[in-house]
Amino acid sequence: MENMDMKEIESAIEGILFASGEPVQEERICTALELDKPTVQQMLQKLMDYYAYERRGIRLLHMEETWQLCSSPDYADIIRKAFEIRKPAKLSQPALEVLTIFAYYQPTTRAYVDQIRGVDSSYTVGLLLERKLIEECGRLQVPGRPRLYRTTKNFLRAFHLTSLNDLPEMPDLITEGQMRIGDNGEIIDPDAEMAEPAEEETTEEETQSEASDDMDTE
Amino acid sequence: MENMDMKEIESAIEGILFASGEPVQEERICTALELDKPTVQQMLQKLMDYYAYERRGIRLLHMEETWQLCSSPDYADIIRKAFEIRKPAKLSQPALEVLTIFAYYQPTTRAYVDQIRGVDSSYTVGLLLERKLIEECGRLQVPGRPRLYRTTKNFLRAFHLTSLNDLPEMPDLITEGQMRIGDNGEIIDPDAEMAEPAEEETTEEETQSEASDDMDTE
Amino acid sequence: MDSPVFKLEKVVRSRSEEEMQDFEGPLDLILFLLSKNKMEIQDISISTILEQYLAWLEARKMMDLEVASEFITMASHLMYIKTRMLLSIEDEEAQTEMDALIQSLEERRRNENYGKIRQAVKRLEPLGEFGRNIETRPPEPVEHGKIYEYKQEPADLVLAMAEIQNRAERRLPPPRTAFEAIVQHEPYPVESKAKEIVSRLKAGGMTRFLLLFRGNRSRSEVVATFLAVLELCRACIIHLAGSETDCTVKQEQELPEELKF
Repeated sequence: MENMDMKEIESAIEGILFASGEPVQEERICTALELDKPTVQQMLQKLMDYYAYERRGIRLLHMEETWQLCSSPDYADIIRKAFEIRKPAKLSQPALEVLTIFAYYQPTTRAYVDQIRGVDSSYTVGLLLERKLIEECGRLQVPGRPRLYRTTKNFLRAFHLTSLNDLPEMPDLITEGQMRIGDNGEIIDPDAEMAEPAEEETTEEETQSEASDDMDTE
Repeated sequence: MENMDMKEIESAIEGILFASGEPVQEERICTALELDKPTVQQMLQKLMDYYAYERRGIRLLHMEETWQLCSSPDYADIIRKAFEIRKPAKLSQPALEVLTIFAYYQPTTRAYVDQIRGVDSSYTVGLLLERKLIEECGRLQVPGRPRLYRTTKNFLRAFHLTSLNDLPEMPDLITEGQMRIGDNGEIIDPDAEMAEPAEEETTEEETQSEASDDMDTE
Repeated sequence: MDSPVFKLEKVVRSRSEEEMQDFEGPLDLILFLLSKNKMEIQDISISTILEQYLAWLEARKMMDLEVASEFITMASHLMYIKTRMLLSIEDEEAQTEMDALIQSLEERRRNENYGKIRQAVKRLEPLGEFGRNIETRPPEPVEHGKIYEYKQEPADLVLAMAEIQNRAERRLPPPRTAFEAIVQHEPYPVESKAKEIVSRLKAGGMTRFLLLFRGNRSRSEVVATFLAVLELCRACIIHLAGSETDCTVKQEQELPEELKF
């Protein structure tokens, strides 16, 4: 689409996002506009900033590789008034707990949630599945082959997160050497994972090396 | 909403229009914003002009007393393109089976497919017809005159075949001397076909000519 | 095994800080030692843990810090377990003590994890407010063609056929070959079979269905007989009555001159 100027591209992207209603894959926009990913991402970011800066009635959400338009939360009360709808109910405390466990330990099993909470969570898990905040993602390769769950795009949207990396940091989370399963199905060794500096910021990294230094030297 | 400035009102209206997938009554907007009709109409008109003037990806349509956001027709082609990018689908196992039988025994009847598969295939046959992977090509000259089907060009394309001659060779395929129809629509007499070296054994050929003799003479 | 040393400042500080600190009690210290040694609670090596536990107590003493009595009690408890174990591997009492320790460690850790989750809930919950205040919209209607793009390999056809054949074999009886004759071959003309049946019924009156097949010498003849019965039924020339096992056949009307099969 070399005959389109930047503004037209932005508008075309807006049109695609609007028509879709649902989250749109970056790839789709790239293919439709015959543009590379960095350009499209840049345009999307620009559009997102425009809506927010101009305080428009629309917002653009970024969830992993997808983007979705939604109404601006600034006008939530007015919009609800227009359609005579109620504010959706808050998640109950148990639901939040179960969701938090899945969010931080995903993918994991219901048994693991039960173990942490010390109570049966099947009803709450069902509720979260129904609300599409978690979803099944295979089975754990252990006897009984229990189902594994992870959070959904819907979860990211509801909590305004671009990716799971944006989850608030959990205080001093011990992974307890529980085996975890990566996206590609391989088993992640918790030790190896700890060793990686991951996406932590420099300060965090320093703190960590400091801690390990202490262990070695004193 | 007297504490809102013009821009905020415009954005709130945009939010309301966005959140509704359907046309929105002016009344609704008036109620939600506690504004009179002329003001709201004026704001709506302003919003409409803004989208059009800035050539945004969204347009505002005015139909009698209702207003509706829609994607801009300027980008209709690109939007359609973005949606039509679909991953090529894979056929289901039943569909693949039915299609395979049609491919190798064509032209043949649904009854024949049912007989080979041992289950009723009417739904799947309907699906393959709808997806244009098979098509009707006459009727079998037996009581009930059942419809004959053959594979289509679309089928060849889906399987990357240049012609039916490129079909992978099938081990132990039982051709049962059923009448076949050539590419040009003419009926191929199985006996005539048999006269060619083919893969059939002599005994089979004899039985068949015997069979057709019976049909012809008695 | 090189004996690790622990950051005492942290330990000291932790006592003054708020909740959820590492060494609130002896169990926390043991859990910490376990995690530093990459040891599972179930696989606890009492010797290793005891040594390190004592080293920690020693270090604190050297720093002239007050050591809470519960830590001392635990030390003696650990020492007791180790002694019993050294004396006899089969010491059931020591084993029970050990199990109790493991159980309390697990309970401790569960509470700790649950506490962390509750902390995380507090951080996550406010973010959920966003989702309660936005609306998304349904997609605009777009016309989709019914022609799907399919991408298959020719080999898929071979696999599908293999599956069909495989299933057909498992489905015995009846073998598929039994039907071939019905559909394709007709060495026994159905028409003459039909005439034969009608004349037999005329001569002998009502008969049993199965008797019609008596004397049939080949499978194709059986098939022809069967087809003839079907065709005669269809034309309302004969009538079948009774059950699956006991079925009678009787003639209803004359065989017309030109009954087409």
